[in-house]
Amino acid sequence: MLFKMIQLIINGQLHHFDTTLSVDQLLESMTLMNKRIAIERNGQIVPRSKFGEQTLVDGDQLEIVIAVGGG
Amino acid sequence: MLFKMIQLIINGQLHHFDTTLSVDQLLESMTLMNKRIAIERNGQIVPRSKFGEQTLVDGDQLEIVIAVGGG
Amino acid sequence: MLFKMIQLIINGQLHHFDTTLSVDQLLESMTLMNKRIAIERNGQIVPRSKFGEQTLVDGDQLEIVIAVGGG
Amino acid sequence: MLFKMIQLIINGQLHHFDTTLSVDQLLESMTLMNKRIAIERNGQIVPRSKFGEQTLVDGDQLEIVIAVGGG
Amino acid sequence: MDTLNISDKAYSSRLLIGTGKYKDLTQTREAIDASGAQIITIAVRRTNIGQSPDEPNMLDLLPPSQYTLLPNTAGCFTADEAIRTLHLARELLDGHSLVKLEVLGDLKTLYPNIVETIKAAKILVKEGFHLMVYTSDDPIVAKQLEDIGCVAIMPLASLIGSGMGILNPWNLQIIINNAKVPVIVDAGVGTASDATISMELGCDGVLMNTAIAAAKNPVLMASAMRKAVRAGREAFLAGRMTKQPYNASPSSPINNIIASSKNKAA
Amino acid sequence: MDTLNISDKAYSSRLLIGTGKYKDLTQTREAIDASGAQIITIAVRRTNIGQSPDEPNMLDLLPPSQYTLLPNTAGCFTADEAIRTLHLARELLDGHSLVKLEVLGDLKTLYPNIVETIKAAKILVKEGFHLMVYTSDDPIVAKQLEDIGCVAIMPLASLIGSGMGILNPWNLQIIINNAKVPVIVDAGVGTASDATISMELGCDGVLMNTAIAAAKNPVLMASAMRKAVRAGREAFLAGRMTKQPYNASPSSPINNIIASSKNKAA
Amino acid sequence: MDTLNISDKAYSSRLLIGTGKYKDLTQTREAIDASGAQIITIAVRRTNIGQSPDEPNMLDLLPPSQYTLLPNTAGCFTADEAIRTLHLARELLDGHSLVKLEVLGDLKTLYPNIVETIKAAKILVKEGFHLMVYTSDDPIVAKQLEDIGCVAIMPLASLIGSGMGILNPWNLQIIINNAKVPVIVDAGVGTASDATISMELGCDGVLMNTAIAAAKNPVLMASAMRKAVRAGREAFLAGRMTKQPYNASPSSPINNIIASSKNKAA
Amino acid sequence: MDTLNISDKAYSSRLLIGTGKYKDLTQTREAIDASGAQIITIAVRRTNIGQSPDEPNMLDLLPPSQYTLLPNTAGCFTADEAIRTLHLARELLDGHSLVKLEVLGDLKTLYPNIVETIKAAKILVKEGFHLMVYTSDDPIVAKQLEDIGCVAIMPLASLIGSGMGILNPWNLQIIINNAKVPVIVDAGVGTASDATISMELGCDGVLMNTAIAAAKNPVLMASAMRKAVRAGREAFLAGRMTKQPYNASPSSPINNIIASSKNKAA
Repeated sequence: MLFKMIQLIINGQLHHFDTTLSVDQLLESMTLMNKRIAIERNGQIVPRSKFGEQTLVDGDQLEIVIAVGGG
Repeated sequence: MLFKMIQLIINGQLHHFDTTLSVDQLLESMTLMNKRIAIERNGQIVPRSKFGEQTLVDGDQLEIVIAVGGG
Repeated sequence: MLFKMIQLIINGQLHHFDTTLSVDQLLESMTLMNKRIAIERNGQIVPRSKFGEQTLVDGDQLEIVIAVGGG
Repeated sequence: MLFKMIQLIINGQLHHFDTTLSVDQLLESMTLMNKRIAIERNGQIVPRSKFGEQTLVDGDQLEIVIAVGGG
Repeated sequence: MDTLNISDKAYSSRLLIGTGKYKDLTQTREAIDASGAQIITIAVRRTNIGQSPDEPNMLDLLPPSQYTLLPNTAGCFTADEAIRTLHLARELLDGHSLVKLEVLGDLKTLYPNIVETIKAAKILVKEGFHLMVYTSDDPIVAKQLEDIGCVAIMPLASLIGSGMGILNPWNLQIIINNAKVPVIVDAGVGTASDATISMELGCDGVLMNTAIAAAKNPVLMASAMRKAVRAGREAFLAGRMTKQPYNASPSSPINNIIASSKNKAA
Repeated sequence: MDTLNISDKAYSSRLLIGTGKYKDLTQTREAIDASGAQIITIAVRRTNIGQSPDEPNMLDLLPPSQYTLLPNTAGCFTADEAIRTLHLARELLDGHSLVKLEVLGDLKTLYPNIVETIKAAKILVKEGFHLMVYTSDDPIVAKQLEDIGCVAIMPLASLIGSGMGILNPWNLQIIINNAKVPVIVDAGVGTASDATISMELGCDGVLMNTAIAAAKNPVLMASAMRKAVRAGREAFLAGRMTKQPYNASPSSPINNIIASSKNKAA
Repeated sequence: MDTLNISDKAYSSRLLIGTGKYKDLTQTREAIDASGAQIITIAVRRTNIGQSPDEPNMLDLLPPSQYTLLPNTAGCFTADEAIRTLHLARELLDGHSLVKLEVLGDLKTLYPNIVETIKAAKILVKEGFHLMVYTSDDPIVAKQLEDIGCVAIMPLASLIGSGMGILNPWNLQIIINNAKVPVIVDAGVGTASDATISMELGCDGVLMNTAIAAAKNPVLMASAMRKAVRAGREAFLAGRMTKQPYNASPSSPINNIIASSKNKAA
Repeated sequence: MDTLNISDKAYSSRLLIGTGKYKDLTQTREAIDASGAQIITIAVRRTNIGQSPDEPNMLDLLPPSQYTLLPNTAGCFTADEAIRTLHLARELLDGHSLVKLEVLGDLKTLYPNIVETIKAAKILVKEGFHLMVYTSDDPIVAKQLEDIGCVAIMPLASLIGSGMGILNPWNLQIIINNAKVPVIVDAGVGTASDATISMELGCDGVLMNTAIAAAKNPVLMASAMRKAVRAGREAFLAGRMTKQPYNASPSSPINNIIASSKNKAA
């Protein structure tokens, strides 16, 4: 079968993956699993409950955020 | 012929005239002829040059203004 | 024997007494005995210990003071 | 005859003169003649009219002042 | 020469005044003369039907040859009212396009309604009006109004007619530093020193009405304001000394003082 | 005519200036001209022995016919020093009796030493001097100095040469209200508006030196101060409007505005 | 009991603090404890990809059981950015709807962009957010934001992080008098007295960050702020004495003083 | 521990209060309790001859075991009156030597008469009194009174009972910087923030009476003042942030913000 590679823009940076993957798998690969984060995919929030289902496709733009100190 | 009376709202007040009249004739009747005024008719400015032409019709709303002291 | 009357100026007011008297006796007469007061006689402090000894003479000027609220 | 030298303290500085001299002569020697100055000698003002008469003696303390810019 | 330039016209006077609240037109005239103002604001109001036809007219007092009239939109609380009022003003003044835009927020404070002011400004600039715009001391809004194309930014010093002077000189300073068009303090000046301070901050001019008209002697106050604005402008151009909160600096020489123990020691 | 009267002499100018800290006598001269000042302060200092005999002299700059010279006691920290300095000044100026008394507390602040100032004033008044006295803004001391016979009370606005302006206008107001002799703000003025504010409070005059001499352009600042003092005086005489902290007051009529829902409701 | 009520929740503390600029999370924790604050602001930022997975997390520091977290939109310059940021914040905090909306005008002043703030507020309120909104001291805008449905109006005292205190207490007073929702001073507080003054004006609370975090001793300053806010609140409730600019009022009886000529006369 | 030390005695409270103007002794008692004050001023007055012998006595209210009484010379206008009053006070309090010296200039302002105050201070110090002296904000006089041997310098913030707060913080700062004995603001405080500001300037304590007694709710104001003084002291010790008049400083990180054109550009 044909090999397929995808590109994702995560927090403004280009990342390559040699296969499609779910949000869960992405977080796993980024060691962000079970961290207190929130994700926006192409301008839409990805509910935590959907991390397993949603499969990321080539060209997806993601914002992955955490809480930091601020006033 | 049939007698026709019209109503005009001038500066917010209702006025009756027993005949249609031009802006010029109105100003004449109000002794405002050649005074430094400006007129708005139904939300539109009536250029001074048109005072003779424009005939006022029943229900017209007029604002007739002058310059006064202000800061 | 000859009758002798004395005058004392107490807190700016003239008072008459039909006999010489000690500071103690004066305070007694003024129901100020054992009150927390201080006395100046003709510009000099009268120590509490001397109340019994000192005899007031005609023309003495006395200031009798207490503590009051103040800032 | 015996040679006589005098010392004057002028504006806080010690000056030697090999002879007694008048205020006039002192100013002459300091090229202050006819300048707009005022003189204090041992704490006393020396009127301009007395510049010729007064002879300075050993140990005299002089203040010679002018007007300067000030606020 | 140091002039205030608005819409390609140069003015030697940096004091702009209003014509409201005076005892009569004679006092208005005398106050204008004493102030030396060249830009004079007027209001536009309904003619009173049946009023004496020969009542004196504000415009007769102010020949365009001598003064630049600045019709305002005082009393307007919406963009629409302000726009219609300025259409009438332009017609009244034969096509005159330099106007003062003010859209108010409420009757109690007469504080500007920024949202409606911006809305009106966008439309009026497109229609070719040259807007001198009354605004708050919000530096971001001031810049937005400049970007829209207003020819002068006129932030308040304090509430209209309050005479409280400049309540927030820091915001005013930011506005002045950011602006490429003239910044004119409008509203709140109460006495001469308020005008002087405004000019010292670097304002290009000061617009006032009540401070003069409500003084016990309006004509003398007008004269005071004329001098106050010039004094402030000259002080700004001269460049003030720096402040030294806790250290004095003698104006007279500290040396060559006649003998004494104390100051020697010093 | 509105004049400042000191020791039976009337002055049209209410701005008094010092002659210290200028680049040279030419600049001093130009600043004096631009200021319009008629009363000019000078200091008395030891002549530098051996100095060039033809160095320009401050007195040549200021013909008594044109100016009233006001020798000061700047740099004196005791009554004795001040008294001796004024004896020399009087001799230097051919019996001139109008002088500025200042006795300082320390070199860092140049704040007046009130105890020594009062001591010197009592002696000097007896000797026939007409004292314009530099003092703090203590209203009781100001009254005591007036009672001693000083011809003018000159409270500081802030530290000499600090340019901080009027730090305590309330005390100054009390002094002005109590005084029967002229009250002249001396020291602390930093820019034109400080002078205007002083006059608006009701001061009879303002004395300054550093604010002019230390400006980037001293001559222009001198001109600004001249106008600022006049502006403040006129504003004081005109009688300012009353302040309204929280209520605006429209300058334009609030009735007869063209139709609209909003402001009808208002 | 006197509480600050926001979105149907009552808080005993009227001091709200931010968590930025501290040396570390330990100092943040100690400052929060010393301040007694119950509402704590946080920011939302991109996770740094590849950062150590076990770096301490701000949320672990602040158990929702103990604190009300207030995510902000600091750094957003458009309504769109602010809205997206708050969507992420709500998700991050499991549906939490109480947030701080701030849309800034420029990086130099961080002054609010009122037009974008109003635009964002209208949308976010519709989406069910409870907005505590950072705004200018414009009283008309404050009222508009309240009418849109914001649960708290948070006008600046002065520029964010400037520590300049309350530059325009008059505008703040108008906002307080008009508001039916809590008014909380946000930004500009520099020291304890600034917080006290805010509360004395009638504010319902004070939000600060830099004043504490940038103090030499942040934890001690946090303690000072806690007391300062309470002192100001109590003073407001107690009702201060009226000011008497020029007339003293003795605290001790003026009669029955021991004999003397002077005060008898008085 | 941070204490106020006067005449070898340490006090944990830096708030000193007077006992005049209260509704009754009960309210006086409650206000003292709420304030936490340890040093309490009282006045000395002629007993009213023929007054009810069992009227409550101020001294019974204030057990020396619990409070340090500070008899004052309020109402005295000459050194002689003040000295005689303190002789009586010392006798009244069984040899107590810590007293408050105040010699007033006039009844309208109650401003101190510095000349008489210095005269009295020299005599009383020689007689062994420990003087806490009420004075003006004249830094030279403050130093002179310290050199005479006063144990605390108590400059006014503004006129007694005026509630105007600190009119000249600059002078106060100079006094604080120069003093080696405690500096306590006495007179003029009107509300909590005035006390906080005084302490932030570096004062060692604050003495007040009218601000508490003339509040609508004196006991609550006393509680506010207790917190205000502590808040100001802690803020002073914590070391406030530096002011940045025109440049904001973000409290939240300015990087790692979610994507947007605008703030990237910024």
